[in-house]
Amino acid sequence: MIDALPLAVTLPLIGALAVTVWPAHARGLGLAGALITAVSALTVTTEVWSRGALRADLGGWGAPLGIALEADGLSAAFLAMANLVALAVSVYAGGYFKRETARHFWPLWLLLWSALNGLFLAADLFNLYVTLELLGLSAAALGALTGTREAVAANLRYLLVGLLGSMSYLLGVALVYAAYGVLDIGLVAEAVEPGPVAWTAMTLMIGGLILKAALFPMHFWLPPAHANAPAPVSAALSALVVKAAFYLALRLWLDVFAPVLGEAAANLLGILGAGAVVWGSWRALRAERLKLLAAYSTVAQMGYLFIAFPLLAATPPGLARENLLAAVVLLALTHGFAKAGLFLAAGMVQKTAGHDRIDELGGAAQALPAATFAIGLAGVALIGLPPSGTFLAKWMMLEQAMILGLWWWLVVMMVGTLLAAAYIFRVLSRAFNREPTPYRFVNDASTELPALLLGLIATFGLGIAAQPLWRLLEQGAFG
Amino acid sequence: MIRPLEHIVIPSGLIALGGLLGWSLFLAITGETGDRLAEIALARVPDSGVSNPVTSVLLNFRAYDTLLELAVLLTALLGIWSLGAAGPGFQKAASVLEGMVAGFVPLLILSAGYMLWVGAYAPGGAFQAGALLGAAGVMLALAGHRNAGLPSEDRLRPLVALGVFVFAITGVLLAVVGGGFLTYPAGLAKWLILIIETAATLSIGATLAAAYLGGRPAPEHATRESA
Amino acid sequence: MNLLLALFDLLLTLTLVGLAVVTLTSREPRRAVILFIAFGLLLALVWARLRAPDLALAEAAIGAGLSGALMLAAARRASDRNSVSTEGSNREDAP
Amino acid sequence: MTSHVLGTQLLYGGSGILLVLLGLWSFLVHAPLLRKLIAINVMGAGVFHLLVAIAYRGIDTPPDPVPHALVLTGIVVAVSATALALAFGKRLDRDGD
Repeated sequence: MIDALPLAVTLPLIGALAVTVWPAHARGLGLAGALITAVSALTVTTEVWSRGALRADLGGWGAPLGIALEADGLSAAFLAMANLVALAVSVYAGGYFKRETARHFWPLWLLLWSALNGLFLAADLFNLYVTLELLGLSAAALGALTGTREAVAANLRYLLVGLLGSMSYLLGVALVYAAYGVLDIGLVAEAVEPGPVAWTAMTLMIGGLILKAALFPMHFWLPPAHANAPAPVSAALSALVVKAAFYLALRLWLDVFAPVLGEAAANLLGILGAGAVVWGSWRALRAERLKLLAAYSTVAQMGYLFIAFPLLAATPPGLARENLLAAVVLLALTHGFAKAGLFLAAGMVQKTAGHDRIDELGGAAQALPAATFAIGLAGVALIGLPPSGTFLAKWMMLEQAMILGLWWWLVVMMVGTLLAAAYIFRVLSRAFNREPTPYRFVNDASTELPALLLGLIATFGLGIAAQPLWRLLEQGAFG
Repeated sequence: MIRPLEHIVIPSGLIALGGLLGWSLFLAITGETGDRLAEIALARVPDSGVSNPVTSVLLNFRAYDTLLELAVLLTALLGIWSLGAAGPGFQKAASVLEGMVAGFVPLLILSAGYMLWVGAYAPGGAFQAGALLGAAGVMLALAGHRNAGLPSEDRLRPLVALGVFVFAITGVLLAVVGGGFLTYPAGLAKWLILIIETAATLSIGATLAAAYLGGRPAPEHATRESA
Repeated sequence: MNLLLALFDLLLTLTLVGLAVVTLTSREPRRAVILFIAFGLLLALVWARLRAPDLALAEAAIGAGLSGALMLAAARRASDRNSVSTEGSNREDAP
Repeated sequence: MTSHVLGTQLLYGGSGILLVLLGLWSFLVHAPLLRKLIAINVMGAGVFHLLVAIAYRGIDTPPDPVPHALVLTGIVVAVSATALALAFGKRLDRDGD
């Protein structure tokens, strides 16, 4: 049986090549590539689920000489979310892009997908640098596909900020290699000793990653870049690309630099996260455009994820810590589904109305009941109302904060939740401010169903069926 | 005029960062771990199918990195193409330059072939060779060849995809026959590396030249007009 | 022998850093790019000294050569634009 | 490892760090795209220089090929990013006219 790990990276790559060579068939080939990619990645997740952590030594050399791919519960969970969201985005994009843009969208999109899968599965610090660059370049090019001046300028800035982040990460890798002489994550983890070298390398690597994850106050590039991209690209950028940077920061933190960490560093990340929650939510509430609202909401939601660091650092190893980690992952995954659903729905509204100014949305939202419903479902998950995955995740984080006596994180999360409720209801109240019109519920299945499904997964799927995630995450350590 | 951010905050931050980095580098280099991967890598070079250690690492031990790196190069070109068509190009060169280019370009192409071949045992390899091909394209563009000597778009597309394609397909086929992804069978490594490198050289050269044009190549009929 | 080599190393390093400083402080685009190309070529020389001939070749051809060619084209556009837009006013970017 | 090798590594590695800092400074304070790109390329050159320095093991000892391969990869990534960013800039210029 062929190893599923390299296939999850190579298949989208080959798909991208096919679309590059035959641009006239971009849509059909692209959708086929999307389908087999998602199948191969979900195979990885189910194998991790049934057999435990996987490892593939590429080239047969093994660490430290060769590069390996690895999948444990954490990577399998992010991989599954990313590939489901990416599949939904692909179906949506199939109906969204006109022929001329589709030629450019599909190859870049499959390259981005390849980078995402490569990043979630990578087990080598330098290989991660290459996947980060592949991700950054393809994401910026995709974001500029709308072709407006705002989009091009915002995504140029995104490209440059991303390059700066990668450079910082690479400098950290160089220090690690100078000190420990290995690049494989597992071997580096064994070699790392607390001290200035490990501390500086960690700061450089995680610093570069939080720039890419748009953690407050380094978030300035995100709202214009995400709000001006084409809707399916916005969905992928907000739901997946920034999430990948967070995943990597979490991975390095847990697997490599755990012995190096002081609580001070964790608290610093938590404080920046708190700033992101408050500032991002506030700006989302004040946003005049729906997509800008969604982008600022991403800034806020990334903040919650970083609040997890001080909580994790303060919780002693054991069941409580495992539960907390699972809650953080659940939060990240739910946000992935919800935000992608929100952007896809916003894209339909924008396309129908010709704009996305929130105050003038009434009629358009009314004409698209499925889109409005998807926005509502995504909103439930973004606020954290039951039965969404966010509700469960936030509840567990709040509980742990209370047990630890760290009540200030609790206050921040409550404030963020209230603000989220305010900005979501602001949109929904516009959508429902007219008499219902007798349009059909679903108007264009290929674009509306993906958005709806993502919203449903975020609100019902992950909330009610969170149990499997706990089991998946237990597939931790490599044998 | 003193701007506090530019004249105080950034410089002092950078000086502090520099101190931290310098100190860490000193500790890292003088630390006990010493030998890094060097000995392991150099010891395995004879098993890699090529005798140039850097080529061994690039095309065998860490071949997967190189595959993704070629994908990065392709991404950049596709991104450039998505941003618009190439500009009008340079004016037709004077006959002196034209003559120089006519002499130089074959020389560059020959050197590229040589560099590709020697990369197995001496400094050189696909990237240096590809860069020479790219340079030949840049010279042609400077001399007024509108498409930098590149073929029309429908033939250029397979050309720029070739490197990644051969690389990735080799990897997958090796996995299918049972060795594992990109695990070259003993004895075949030399030839597989040469095939991959040849494809990569062509793609790198074409991609760099196409990137220099700065946009989608002009359609066929426009090329004929300018020629 | 060692002392001579150390002096040579010091000289190379000082020149390299000095070249980087003048590159990064040049306001005029074309001048900055040409200095950047010189910096890349010197870097290639230093890498040859450090027993990295593969990298010296790659840096000279790609890092200095092709990046330089790409940037020169951009610099030419920038100066064209500048000479148009600042006609009749003070040219801040003049060397 | 002799002290001379160590000294050489530190000298060149240290100058690599200096290049990173100079590039970072220029990236932060200069607005034009071309200057930012030159700055980020100098930063990259600094990181590569650091890697080449730690790969050095003396004038008569073969160097560590692993950092060399990493740098070669990095050079190609850097030129790709530069080319893409310049195409963005070109597009903005064109739209501005």
